[in-house]
Amino acid sequence: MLDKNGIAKRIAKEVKDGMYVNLGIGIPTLVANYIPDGINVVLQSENGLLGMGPFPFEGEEDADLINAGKQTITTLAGSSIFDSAMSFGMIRAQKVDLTILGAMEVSENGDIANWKIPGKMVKGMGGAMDLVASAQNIIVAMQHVNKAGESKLLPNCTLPLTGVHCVKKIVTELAVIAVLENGGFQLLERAPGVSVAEIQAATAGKLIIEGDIPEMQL
Amino acid sequence: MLDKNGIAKRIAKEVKDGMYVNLGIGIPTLVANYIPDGINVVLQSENGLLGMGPFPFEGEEDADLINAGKQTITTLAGSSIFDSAMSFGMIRAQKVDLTILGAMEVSENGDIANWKIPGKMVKGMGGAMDLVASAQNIIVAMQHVNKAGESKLLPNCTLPLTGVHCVKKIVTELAVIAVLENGGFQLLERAPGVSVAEIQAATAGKLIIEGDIPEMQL
Amino acid sequence: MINKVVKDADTAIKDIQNGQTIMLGGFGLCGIPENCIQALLRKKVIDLTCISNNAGVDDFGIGLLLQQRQVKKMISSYVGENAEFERQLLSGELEVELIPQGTLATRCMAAGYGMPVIYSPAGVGTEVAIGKETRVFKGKEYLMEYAFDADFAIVKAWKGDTAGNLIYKSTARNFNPVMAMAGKITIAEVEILVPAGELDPDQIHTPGIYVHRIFQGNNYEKRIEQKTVRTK
Amino acid sequence: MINKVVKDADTAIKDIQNGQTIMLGGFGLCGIPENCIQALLRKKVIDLTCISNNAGVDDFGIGLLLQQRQVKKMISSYVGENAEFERQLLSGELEVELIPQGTLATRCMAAGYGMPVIYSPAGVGTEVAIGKETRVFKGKEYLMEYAFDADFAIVKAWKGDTAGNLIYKSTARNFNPVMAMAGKITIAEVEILVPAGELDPDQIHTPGIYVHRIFQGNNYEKRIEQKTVRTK
Repeated sequence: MLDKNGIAKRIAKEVKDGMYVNLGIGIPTLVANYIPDGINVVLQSENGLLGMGPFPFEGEEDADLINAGKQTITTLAGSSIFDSAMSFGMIRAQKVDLTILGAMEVSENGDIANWKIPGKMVKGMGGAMDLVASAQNIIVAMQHVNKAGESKLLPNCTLPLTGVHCVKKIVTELAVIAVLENGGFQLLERAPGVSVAEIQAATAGKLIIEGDIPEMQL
Repeated sequence: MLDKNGIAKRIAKEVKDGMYVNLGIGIPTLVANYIPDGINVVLQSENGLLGMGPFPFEGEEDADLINAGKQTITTLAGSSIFDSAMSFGMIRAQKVDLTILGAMEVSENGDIANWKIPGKMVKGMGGAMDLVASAQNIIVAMQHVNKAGESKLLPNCTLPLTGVHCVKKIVTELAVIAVLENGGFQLLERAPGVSVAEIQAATAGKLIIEGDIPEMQL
Repeated sequence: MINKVVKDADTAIKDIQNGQTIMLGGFGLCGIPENCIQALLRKKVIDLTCISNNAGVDDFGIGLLLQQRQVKKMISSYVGENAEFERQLLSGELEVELIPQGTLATRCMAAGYGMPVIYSPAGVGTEVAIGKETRVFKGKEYLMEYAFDADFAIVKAWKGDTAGNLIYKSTARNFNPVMAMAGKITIAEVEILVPAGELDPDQIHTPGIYVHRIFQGNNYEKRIEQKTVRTK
Repeated sequence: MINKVVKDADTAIKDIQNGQTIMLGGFGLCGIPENCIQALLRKKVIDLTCISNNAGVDDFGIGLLLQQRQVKKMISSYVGENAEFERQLLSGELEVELIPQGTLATRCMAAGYGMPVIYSPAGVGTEVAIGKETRVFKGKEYLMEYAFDADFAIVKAWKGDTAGNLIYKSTARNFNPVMAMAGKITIAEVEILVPAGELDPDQIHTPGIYVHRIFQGNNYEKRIEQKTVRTK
């Protein structure tokens, strides 16, 4: 079973040389730490930055330079800054190759819910609805089950949707799963020490298991 | 009767302090020469410049700095440069207060034809259709009659239209004329030495003459 | 060149009336018009509809206007980090309309570009789509979203000149340029105000035609919401 | 950072195929991609559909491609000043689609912003409106115009860096930024190519994400169409 950093490490393998990538808040942010040397990627922050660098050194933080999570960050050689309309314009025009974000639920046809829980205070969708509606490749990083022990991979989402038919892949502490174009969760890889049966037990939606399921290489 | 410079001089009186103005090719370009000191206006050139200055001195021309007529020009203190989409965006959002352009025909309901003569080589509308479709205040600078002696102020345009119901005022060598919201050319001023009868004779569309028509003050 | 300079924030916002709609630039607390928010607090204008990506925090930014009950409605994409906001929303004192961030930005841009509507893919199939006209282009569904119609836009830039030209610094740019284009009247506060002619025409982010009033602000706090650092 | 540098113009355009649609930046002869036009002449690729505000003059710019009969169709707003163009058009060798300049720019922008269509007021009630869907918003009529769909965009900038970031000079900016956003593949030629990190991130006109290939051009002629000067 993977911890958060393990999930991030596995997702980092999906990041290919030359990609522009948008990382959501939470586990996705950690992915940046595991991108191998020699793989050149550019991180997009939807508040208006291409080429997001690491956190600044203590004392060098700049209130005018933050990421979409409102964290102080830095730029890199080759960075560019732009306004919010252009930022979402490049997302909508599919110039951003890969979006990695968290979720509360994913359905077997690729719907995602990650912004609102009825009865709880709504914070707002921020840029999430734009990202999931536009990105050509969306990977969800999340826990396989919620705190109540219920599966987050469902036949249908029960929470208000963020977007429909958009998630392509899911990486959890248990497994790597592809969401098939015509519906269904196809099991691709098991986390180290996790059995197919455990994954099946934690998956409420239709899990497709074909042949031998390899263990993840991290 | 006015010459081209006289028409430009009269139109310059329509330009008020604080206006952003787009000047078309031909007589409209001359208007810039007659804007009085103390009247601060900013000239927009739709290829992407606010704050168009005079022609450069010989030897100081810059191929990268031209106006919409492709003439070499200069910038002024406070000028700004932008792309073509923003340029027409500010025109469409009516941030440009006044557009002055030439015409081949104007109809009594404010239609304008100024881009195409059937049977002759078409050069294209350039930005003219955008300007007439968007500007809140459009003044046409033109000759009252064409080379064949026919009126250019008509009940209906005979040439292909550039825009409909958009011209607010016309200044010719003979007169200043308002185009009424519900149709009709209202005679406002006579050129020096020109009689109402001469203007009437040169106007094919419905000319509205109310009370004494004053002579232009230049 | 036309001179757009006004004396101070109070002068700049003096004709904002109760019940009007104002846009405020900024993302989180980054690039917000601090001086104009203070002036709105002093003016005590109420029943405002505020279009701004966020609603500030309890004791800074738009949060201050919420504390004084000056806001009737917030139109935002994200309104977390604000307890007073939550209290007013739950008690029904405050209305809120949540809009996807990209749609928010594009509806500003639409206003600035004279586009009556734009088609946005964000929110298709979600509750955001309820009541909206949809249309499919090339197999993809979009929501028809209207250009905003705001009485005032209030933006913050780094440098500006007397002709109203603006240059933003770093990610404090965010919504400021698109809101500057979108206001019927646009007010800009800048950290540094220079005479027309000192800024390179090629480097202007917001041309002066969009800006009706400009002044040099002062005492910028520029509060950081999430200070994240690494050690050397 | 991702490196977008290619060796030269011939390399940059090497996969442009007969019959494809290409956008070319520039207004008149100002800001046109001179080096890539020369490379297209050498490559002798034919049946091109060219989207460009103008069609060059007889012996410069896109006019050179017309001379070599490489262009099947021009999509432009203004095509005067070109005798060979006129001859080919009248003889039926060349197709031309004239589009209002602002609509041309906005249809590029739409492609770059992922907007399937935009509503334009330009051409309402004229022959430009024939066959187009119209719609009235707030009492004003608009034409529905589609985003362009171009295989390549070829633009010219003043400075660029190895990450593909571009800065334009003066009014040579014109259509270049909106076309740079609109191409499926965007090729940029620049007068000065610098390593990533030398350009100020706040001063980039076209972020590198839009640019797939960049090279430093040479021998720019920058012909002036209308030299107008005054005497001291």
